[in-house]
This record gives sequence, structure tokens and C-alpha cells, in this order.
Amino acid sequence: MTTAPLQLCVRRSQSAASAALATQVTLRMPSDVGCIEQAVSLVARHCLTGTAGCDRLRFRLQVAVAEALANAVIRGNREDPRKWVYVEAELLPDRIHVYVTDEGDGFDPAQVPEPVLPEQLFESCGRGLFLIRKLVDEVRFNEQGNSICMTLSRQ
Amino acid sequence: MTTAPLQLCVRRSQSAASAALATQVTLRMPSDVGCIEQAVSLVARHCLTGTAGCDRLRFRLQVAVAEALANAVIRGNREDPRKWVYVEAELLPDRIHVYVTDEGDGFDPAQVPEPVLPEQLFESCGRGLFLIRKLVDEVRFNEQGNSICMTLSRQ
Amino acid sequence: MGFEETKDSSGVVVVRVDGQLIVGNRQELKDLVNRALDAGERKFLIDFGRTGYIDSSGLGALVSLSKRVRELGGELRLSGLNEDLRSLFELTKLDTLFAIADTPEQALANF
Amino acid sequence: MGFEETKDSSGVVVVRVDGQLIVGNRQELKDLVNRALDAGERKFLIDFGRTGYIDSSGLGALVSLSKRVRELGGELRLSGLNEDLRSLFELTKLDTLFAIADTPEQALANF
Ligand SMILES: Nc1ncnc2c1ncn2[C@@H]1O[C@H](COP(=O)(O)OP(=O)(O)O)[C@@H](O)[C@H]1O
Ligand SMILES: Nc1ncnc2c1ncn2[C@@H]1O[C@H](COP(=O)(O)OP(=O)(O)O)[C@@H](O)[C@H]1O
Repeated sequence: MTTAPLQLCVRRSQSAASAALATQVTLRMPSDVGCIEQAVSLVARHCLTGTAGCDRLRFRLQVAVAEALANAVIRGNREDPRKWVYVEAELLPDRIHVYVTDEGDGFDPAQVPEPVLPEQLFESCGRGLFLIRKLVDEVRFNEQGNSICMTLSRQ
Repeated sequence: MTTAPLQLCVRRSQSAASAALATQVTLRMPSDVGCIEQAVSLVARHCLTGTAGCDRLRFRLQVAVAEALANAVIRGNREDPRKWVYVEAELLPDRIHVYVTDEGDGFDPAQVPEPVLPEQLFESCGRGLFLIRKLVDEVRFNEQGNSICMTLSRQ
Repeated sequence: MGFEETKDSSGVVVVRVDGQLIVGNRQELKDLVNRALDAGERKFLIDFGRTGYIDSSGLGALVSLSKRVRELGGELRLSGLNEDLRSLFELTKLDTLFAIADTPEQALANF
Repeated sequence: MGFEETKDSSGVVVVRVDGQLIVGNRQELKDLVNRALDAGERKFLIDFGRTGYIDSSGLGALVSLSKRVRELGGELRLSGLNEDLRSLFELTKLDTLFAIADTPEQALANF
């Protein structure tokens, strides 16, 4: 098990002048699949602080973030040790946004085939994006395709 | 000048238990180009409360939101009076997200041609998305293409 | 919000855009200029000294008006764009299409 | 986190997944089952009673293991999936590919 360093930084609202502003949670991860589990657990902990009875939400968040991190590390950064994966979470009253951004070239998510077609069912990969789409409430990519935003409603 | 009704509802963090959460501002607008100016002004006012010296930010926000609303009303909802345009802003410590969502079929933004090519320069339309991309810090669409998220950094 | 039309002593139609020039009102501007063209006017100055913002439809309206004016042997100039407004023309490369003066006076001086 | 391998009295290799089954450790599971296959084992039960979550790589590893086991005339069953974990198999339609029992006891009863 690799123990490459994670960088976690929890930022909170500093502007007392304006209305309450969201907590943003930021994490930088090396392009190493061995770091994914620990990153998922940190993100889940910080996103769900103060949220009671959220087992289903926690599960959906964990799986979706694990998938997005795996894609960023393997597909985006191609496990290049010089490249980072950036995770950012925004905590809002009724939802959570989690951004996962890699330093790769991006891709066109519209071109990814559905893994539940009979001819795809025995494949050993290709289910990551599909699971993300099913587990979160909304998926958006930036236009380059190297950054996914996953939105989960708190209710 | 049409004066169709706008619905504006400013929601703020209710959960005192947890950490500070972002303000969300929500607005519903009829599919009427005559409402755009008023909607832009409401959104700008609510997004920039408590932010001093933000003239450039205000300008970028106004133009980007005006463009997104025009696309939603005309291209998305095709000015169908039964369809609504939904605007939602999320106010975070260092950025603002503005979502504009229509009830149309969506489109593929990657297919929109660049309006600054010499052969496009004399066209009277096709500059909206281009301006949005230039004025805001990040653009994301949902996968259907009927909802744009525009992110503006506060600094 | 609206358009104020005046005629300069040298025969230039000056249109001042008060407020926004956007999809909701650009037709008004087009109608105003087209009526003046029909009445034989050929020199136009659109002044943005009191304009908040312009959207892409507003820019598009200026492009098509300028085209029509030129086809009829006239000229359409712009003035009074602040830094923000000017950036819209620069981003879209429309600054290459129009004669843009800082103030209406400068635009009128050599019309 | 890890895999605990035991052998049941009726000759079934029971592998319990402690923690996650994800891209970072699925190869360990594959190696473990493949070694057992090489040693002549043909009946496998993977138990998820102590599993937190599974990612798509974990699901993929189960698909390819199951295929290999079947090709060699064996069988691979699953047990102990809670509601959340089961939903992953349902969403991906993999519930149609595996024999899934509620508990390891039920899976072993009629192996
Ligand atoms: N971050 C990314 N960068 C580049 N390509 C990606 C990224 N995420 C996904 N992809 C592409 O989308 C495909 C489908 O991804 P996914 O559904 O997660 O399945 P898998 O990664 O198992 O192939 C990948 O094979 C890859 O081609
Ligand atoms: N919300 C939307 N729904 C459907 N299509 C859209 C939407 N927004 C933009 N489009 C498509 O993208 C094209 C380019 O949009 P834009 O750059 O704003 O220029 P314009 O709207 O002036 O044509 C539009 O012509 C339209 O085909």
C-alpha cells in the first residue's frame, strides 16, 4: 500500500461582512491509485460533518468520488507521477458539489458507451462514469473534459 | 416593454448546527426576452451584496447572465410561454456560480463555431456563447445541454 | 432606458443608448436607424456614454445596421465606450469593423 | 482492510472482503483467487458482509474472475451485500450475472 502524501486544506468563510458563505474543502492527490481510498475517506468526512443520518448519501459520495479519482489518476493523468489530481468540495445548504480535476487532455463523455448493453455486460471495465451518473444527482464536465463536477442533494 | 412576473427567492443557510454554508439565490423567469434585463439586475444585485469595488465583476456577470438567459429563452425554450427559465446562484467565499437552466432539448456546445473567424465576422448572431466563455472563469454544461453553469472568481 | 435621437449641425444622426442594448430592445434601435435611412439620412453615430452593458444581440444589431448603412453609401460610427464595453468589441474582433471614437465630439469632428 | 481466505468443510473457498474493493486492491483479490484456481479449487464464495464500498474496478474484477472460474468448470458466488452494495450490482445489471445470497450460510448451504 502506497503512502504518498495527500494535501488537505479545509477553508471556511472569512468574510464576516457578507452573508454566510460555504465551506470549501480542497485536496490535492498524487496520481497514484493507492491514495484513492484515503482521499475518499477524507473528502467524505469533511463533506458530511454535521450531517446526521446520511448513510445513503455517504455511500453515494464515496463511490462517486472513488470512481472520479480512479478516472483522473488512470485515464486523465495516466498515472504520471508528475501530475496531480485536484479535489474540491463546496458545501451548500441543500447540496454538495465535488469537483475532480486532472492534468490530462480531457475526453468527450458523450462518446462513452453504455455498459449495461448485453454485449458490454461481460467487460471488466467501462462502468465508472455510468455509476457516477446513476449515483449522483447531476454531472457536469468542463469543456475540456478534464474536470468533472458531481452534485449530490442533501435530501 | 413586457412586465411578466419574475419569481425571486433568496435562500440562506438555515443549518446553524453545521459549518457556514453558502447562500443560494433562486429565480424563475418566463420565456420572454422582455424580462431579461430585470432578471439580470436582480441576479447581479443579490450576487454582489456586500462585495465592494466589483465593477468589472458586475459587468462580466451582467453580460454573461444576459447571454445565458437569451439563449435559454430563445434557443432553449423557443419563447414558449408555457416554459420557464430557472436561474440559481451559489455564493461562495471566493467565487460565484450562476446556473441558467431551460426546459428545451439542450444542445452540444462543442459544435458551435467560433464567431471571430473572418467569414463569421459579419454575422449578426453567434457571439453569445463565445462572450460567455471569454467573460467568466469557467463554463460547464449538464450532459443534456439545457443547463449552463458559469463560474466567476471574486478575485 | 431607451434611445435618444438628435441631429448634429453637420447632418449626423446621433443616437444615444441609455441603459442596456440587448436582445429585448435592439429591434427598437434597428427600427430607429432604418427609419432614418428611409428618410435619406446617411451618417450615424451611436453613442454609448450612458450605456450599462451590451449583449451579443446588441453587437449583432450594430453589425447588421453598419452593413446596411454602408451598402447605402453611408457610415455608422461608435463613441463613448468605456473600458468594459470596449472589451466586448475587442473580444469579438468587432473593433476592426467599426470606427470607434472616445467621445461623440471626436467622432463628429471629422465625420 | 484486506481479504480473509478460509476453506469451508464442503470445499468452498470463502473470501471475505474487509473494507473496500476498489482499483487499489482488486488485483490482490484476483491474485488470491487465481492462485486458488491454480491449486485446483473450483468453488468460490466472496462475502461482502464487512465491505464498505466497491468501485467499478472491483465490479470488473468480479466479472473477470467469475468468467475464469466458469471457464474452468467452477462457480463463484457472492453473499453479504447490504442494500447499498446490492444497488451497485442492480444498476450495472451485474445482479443477472452472479448468484447472490443474503448470507454466506445461505450461499454455502446448496453449493
Ligand atoms: N478523467 C478522464 N480523462 C480522460 N478520459 C477519461 C476520463 N474519465 C473517463 N475517461 C474515458 O472514459 C472512458 C469510460 O470511463 P469509465 O466509465 O469510468 O470506465 P473505465 O475507466 O473503467 O474505462 C474511459 O475508458 C476513458 O476513455
Ligand atoms: N440553451 C440552449 N438551448 C439550445 N441551443 C442552444 C442554447 N444555447 C445556445 N444554443 C445553440 O448554440 C448556438 C450558439 O449560441 P450563441 O453563441 O449564444 O449564439 P446565438 O444564440 O446568437 O446564435 C445557438 O444558435 C443555438 O443553436
